[in-house]
Amino acid sequence: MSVITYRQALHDALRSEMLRDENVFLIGEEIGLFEGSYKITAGMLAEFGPKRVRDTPIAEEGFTGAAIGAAMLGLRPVVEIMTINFSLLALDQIVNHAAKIYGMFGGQAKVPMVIRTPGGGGQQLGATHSQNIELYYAFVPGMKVVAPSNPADAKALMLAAIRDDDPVLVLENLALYNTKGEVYDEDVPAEIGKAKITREGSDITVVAYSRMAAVALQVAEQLAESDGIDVEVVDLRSLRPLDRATIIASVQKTNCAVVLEDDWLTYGIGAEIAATISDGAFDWLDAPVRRVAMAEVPLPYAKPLETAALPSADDAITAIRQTLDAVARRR
Amino acid sequence: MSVITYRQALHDALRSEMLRDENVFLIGEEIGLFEGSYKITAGMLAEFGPKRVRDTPIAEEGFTGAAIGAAMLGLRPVVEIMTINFSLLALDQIVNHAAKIYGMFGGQAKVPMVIRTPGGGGQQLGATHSQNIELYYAFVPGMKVVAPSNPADAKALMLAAIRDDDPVLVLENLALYNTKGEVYDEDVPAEIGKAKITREGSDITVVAYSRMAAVALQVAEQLAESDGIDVEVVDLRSLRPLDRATIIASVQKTNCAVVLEDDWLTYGIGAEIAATISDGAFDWLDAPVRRVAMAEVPLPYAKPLETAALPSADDAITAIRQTLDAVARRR
Amino acid sequence: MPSSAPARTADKSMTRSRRKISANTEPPTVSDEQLVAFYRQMVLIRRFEERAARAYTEAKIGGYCHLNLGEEATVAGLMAALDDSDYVFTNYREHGYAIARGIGPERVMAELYGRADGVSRGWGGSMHMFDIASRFMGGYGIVGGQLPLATGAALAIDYRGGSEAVMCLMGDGTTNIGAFHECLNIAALWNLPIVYVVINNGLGMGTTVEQSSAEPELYKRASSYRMPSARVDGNDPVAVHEAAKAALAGARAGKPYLLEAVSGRLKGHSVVDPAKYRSKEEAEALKAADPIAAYAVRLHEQGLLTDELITEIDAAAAATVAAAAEFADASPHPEVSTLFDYTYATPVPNDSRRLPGDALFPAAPRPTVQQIGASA
Amino acid sequence: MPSSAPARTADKSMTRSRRKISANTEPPTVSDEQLVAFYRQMVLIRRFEERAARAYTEAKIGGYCHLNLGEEATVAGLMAALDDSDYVFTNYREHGYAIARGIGPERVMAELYGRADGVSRGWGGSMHMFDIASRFMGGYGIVGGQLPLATGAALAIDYRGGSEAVMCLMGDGTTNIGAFHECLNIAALWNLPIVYVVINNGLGMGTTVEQSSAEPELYKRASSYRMPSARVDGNDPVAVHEAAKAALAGARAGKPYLLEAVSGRLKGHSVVDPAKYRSKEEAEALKAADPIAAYAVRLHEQGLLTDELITEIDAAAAATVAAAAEFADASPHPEVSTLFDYTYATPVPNDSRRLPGDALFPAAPRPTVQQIGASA
Ligand SMILES: Cc1ncc(C[n+]2csc(CCOP(=O)(O)OP(=O)(O)O)c2C)c(N)n1
Ligand SMILES: Cc1ncc(C[n+]2csc(CCOP(=O)(O)OP(=O)(O)O)c2C)c(N)n1
Ligand SMILES: [Mg+2]
Ligand SMILES: [Mg+2]
Repeated sequence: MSVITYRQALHDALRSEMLRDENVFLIGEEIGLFEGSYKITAGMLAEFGPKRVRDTPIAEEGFTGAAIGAAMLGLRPVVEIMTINFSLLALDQIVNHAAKIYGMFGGQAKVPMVIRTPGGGGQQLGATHSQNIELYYAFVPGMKVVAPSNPADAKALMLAAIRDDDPVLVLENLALYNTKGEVYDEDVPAEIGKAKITREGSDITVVAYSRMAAVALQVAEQLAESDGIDVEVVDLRSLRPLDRATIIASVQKTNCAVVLEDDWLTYGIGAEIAATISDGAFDWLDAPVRRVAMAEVPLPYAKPLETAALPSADDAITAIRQTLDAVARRR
Repeated sequence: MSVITYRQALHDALRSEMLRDENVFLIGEEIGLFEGSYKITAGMLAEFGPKRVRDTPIAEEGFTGAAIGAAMLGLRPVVEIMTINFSLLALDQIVNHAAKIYGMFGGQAKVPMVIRTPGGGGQQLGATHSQNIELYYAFVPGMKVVAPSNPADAKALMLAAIRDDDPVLVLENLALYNTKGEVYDEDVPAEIGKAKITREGSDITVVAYSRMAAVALQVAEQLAESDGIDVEVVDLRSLRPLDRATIIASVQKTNCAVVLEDDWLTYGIGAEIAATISDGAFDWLDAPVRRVAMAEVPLPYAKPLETAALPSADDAITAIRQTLDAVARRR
Repeated sequence: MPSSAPARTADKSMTRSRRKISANTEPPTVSDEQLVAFYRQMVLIRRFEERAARAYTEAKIGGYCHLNLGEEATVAGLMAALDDSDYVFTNYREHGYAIARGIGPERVMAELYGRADGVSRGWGGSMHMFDIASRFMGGYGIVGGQLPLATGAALAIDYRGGSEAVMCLMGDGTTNIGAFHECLNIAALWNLPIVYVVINNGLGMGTTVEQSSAEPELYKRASSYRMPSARVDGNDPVAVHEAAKAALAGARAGKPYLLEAVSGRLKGHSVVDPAKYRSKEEAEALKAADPIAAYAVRLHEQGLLTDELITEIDAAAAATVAAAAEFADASPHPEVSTLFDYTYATPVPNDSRRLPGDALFPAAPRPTVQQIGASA
Repeated sequence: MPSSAPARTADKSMTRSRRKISANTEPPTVSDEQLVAFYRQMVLIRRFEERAARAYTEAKIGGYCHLNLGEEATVAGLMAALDDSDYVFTNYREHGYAIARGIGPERVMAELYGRADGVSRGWGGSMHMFDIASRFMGGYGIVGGQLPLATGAALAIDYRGGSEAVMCLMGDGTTNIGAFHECLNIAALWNLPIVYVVINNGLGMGTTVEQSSAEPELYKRASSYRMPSARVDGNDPVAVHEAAKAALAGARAGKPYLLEAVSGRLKGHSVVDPAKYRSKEEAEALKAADPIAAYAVRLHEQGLLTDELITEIDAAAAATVAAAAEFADASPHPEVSTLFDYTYATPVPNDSRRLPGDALFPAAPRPTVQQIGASA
């Protein structure tokens, strides 16, 4: 185990897969000479050369689709889409092609590819560069979507994604790249489709993924100290498939839940989590499932407005406390 | 009032808005000479000429974006995207531009445009041509999304959409085009953002939109006869904004609910409806909210497989009966 | 209809590349057998498509159904130019290409019928024929959708240093969509082994080339990528074959190519389109220019086709098509139990296998009083 | 860097259109005042961008910040060619264009600071300057995103029979994205009054034109749409101005145009980019070719610029920029209470105004025993 950043963990996973399997290659804008907009691929061009670290023109639809076609012939491309906002330009290729090819042709062609792309607001990048639209992928049968919240998962899920024979979107996060944590030095792929209890607790279940799953842990520690509240944290890790069993088991223990998400509330990822809990744990639930999510506006540039619109640790704390009050009122 | 088809109602709304306001024009593929893939615009080119009924090259991103730009200058374009599946190619223009321009520039430019597009499976069109992805628009602040289930709403909501100063997506449905119903001869726009109780009932609330809202009414009549079950039907009509108050009021009366939707279950539109009900009507709910939705697969072409994957009236009936049983078990 | 008369020579502005790859000026390299084989192929496709149209009206076939009627010479010429190891990507108008690529007509027909023996197991239908054995990499229904995929296949070949080539077919209307631009630029930039073929039938649904393309001489658009290109008479299988051979040779040498084959669409856009937007004269003119009739006359003059042979070929085609329809009719419908078999290639936990009427939590258990006591 | 030396003449292959619109061969039509005005403009933009870079390091500005350093001659020449009634669409590298279009530098700086007096009320930031009064229709951060919008604005002008024109700016790297193709085709097909201008600074982030465009002489791509085009020296404001005037005249006459202006990007892609991918020599060469220095020498030789005037202009620019920064610093932050004011132009019921910490159903009431009895 070593303590490294989320960025380094992603880099290490990419590098060791490149070394392990020559069918694995990287493709995307500015990943080579520029070393990646967020430097995940730093040093890769120098080590592996332009054939395996392929800089592309600005043509998201073209190069993402080309990666799909290459995967159909057995290569294992790892596409970097600079931020998830730009992936909308490639969405037809991903949703109507990558996710459909295996089924539409009766299982004759696999699409073993990975799409790496960061989401995340809070950097004052404005309305079009700060979105969290993982929903667009998590909604689609044929896709797999993972969303690591810490360096260990970043490495383990990236390894699993590259070795998987289906199109996998790996949701990274701008605000997590510099966060640190313990990571196995060995290559130990995670299991796609499994959530993880990252903190055991008995009072309330907090369900989250990506950046908010990190916030959840921090909030849990804080509330344990300040209020003596024992929070259980479920880190989804995989948005598709969704591990409902782990979520329900936790809520059957705690009898209440709060969902934290960085996307918009209405129709967001949290809607499915809340619906799932309200259904599967119906008779265990002592209060409505509370969702903490972004304000439903195009994210403004001005810092005070941006801060007000984005979910924070304080918002999570408020939601947890109010939910426990609601439970108390009902017992 | 006259009895006309859903197709005719859409046509009539478009035509009278074209006559009323010369800033209104139609743009899309094959809407003129070909008279529209589904003939909604039949006769329009002959009546209004090529300037106001503009046939485009196959370039969804280009012509949809051009409509947005024209709207910024005060025109009121009505874009036809042949089916919602193809709208993925224009999604960046719609989500990152049409829905952002008013907010991103501090309210200086409006985008008064309409995007008309049909969803719907069941026509053996296969995995890429049968999707229900209205979620992609309903999720986005800045967008408005309406989904008429009958000819009267088709006309009233289309009128409202064209007169609205924001980008509005009007979700049509292939299976509804030939359905008939009573429609006002006058132009009476509906209010965007309001759901409607299309059938009053006391036993259970069924929430649906578009094609499934029509199925809901049919199922309600059937169950009234066969089982004496009194179903209340809430037709959402507007997916964004979402009229939560009307849904909650109904469930507070019936104490249970079933959601019918034509899209995939996980993360689908119904997830928000179920989450909303489970939260807002928490203390009124006597059973989990049941969702009836499409099987989570790329829709196959073969008829038996397609039929098995799509939600039917029988599925709705099963869900309603089982939900009422669940209520009985708990009382 | 295309603006300028089809020519058999490569674009003059492409001399640099022509010297290297154009075989068009050399004497025909096609054997007599091949010349007759083209005819056989064309007739078979014609009969197959006519049968498909009938089966559609008989409701044996559903969804959309786009035919190659009028395109037979192009189909025969292009597919014969490929090596077995080459890859083909097409749009949704691909029945003929699938057959000419060597896929059994009965398996293509079975796919149209949505049966288990269909080339895509009944999952794809008319628009989505796929056969890995013949490297027929799929028909695609999203206009332009096949271009990035085909470009990526060429990238994979290049990545492995292979000698195969990719042929990517598209219609004239498809040259106006963004993917066309992004892909041709990428292919030229990276010297990928791919030939893009524009099947110019003069129409995209009801829209003419002039109404949709500001440069209606579509092959000229290759110049935006310094890519060699040419326009060829799509009604002449020999011309198409030679032009395709030359283009493929260049592609294998790292020079992607844009080939435009000009022919006519004899019927509507799809089986259900009456093509009202087309004048009587246009329709007549098309019939008059029927590539099969014209090619028959030509072979006749060359003494390669006798009336007997014509009858024999017709009968053979009719028999093959009839057998294909019988096979399709006899083939079983896919089992509903297979509905969830092709969502993922790598199984993972928690994959949804719920049917629309199923509850998300089937037997959602209820807590015992003890449990509630315990947890509360 | 672009492959071929910039030329002031229009593309030879475009003679038909050249006769109609190229003014480049005629003697300069620019007055002495204008020549000096260009210099003032260029210096102001240079100082403004240097100040913006400083403010960014002082954390007064957040997000991404792309500067026009090296592009000043192009900015001055292009904006001076427009009529007040014309419309401008740009990408995210637009501070200079906003100022040259007549927007007060203080309002542009206030936008960078994210303040209420900013040109976009603080909602847009560096990438999203918009001012309806000067018909500056926005900077856009999605590469290529402004092209369809600008094309649609031209469509609206044509729809109303207006005489205005649209100028749509983009970078060299942007010519490889699908929207470029779709839009130029549509504009040419419909004869829209629009001039597309490619600001060729040789790089898209760290990628050269040769690495990204198979036809690196970008203006030639107009031929795919039979659209007239030309390449011009972007370091010469007079040449840019004349070429733009000619292009706009053609556009107003229904002949859309593609103009390529070649200049250099003096610094990194954005303020935070050290541009390590660029060799020392390249950086040196760029400094040597600094358009402002070169233009100063030229005006000096023409006797239009004295050392005194240079000092005066420098001082004036410095003062304007200092005042802009002061104004920005003094401007209030937008009120959080305005967060929900710009989601919709037409208010509708049930629009969400929930803050992240708010409950969806704030005081979710609980039923009284009676209610439950009644309803159960
Ligand atoms: C992205 C997209 N837009 C629109 C359609 C509807 N559509 C199907 S075929 C077609 C015309 C295509 O014309 P062309 O490329 O000339 O091919 P052809 O049908 O003539 O063979 C259109 C518009 C589609 N399938 N995909
Ligand atoms: C669709 C999309 N892809 C990628 C990016 C990231 N990006 C921002 S600027 C840029 C380079 C653009 O280069 P060019 O068009 O030459 O403009 P320049 O920055 O040189 O002015 C890229 C790739 C983006 N903003 N949008
Ligand atoms: Mg065609
Ligand atoms: Mg550039």
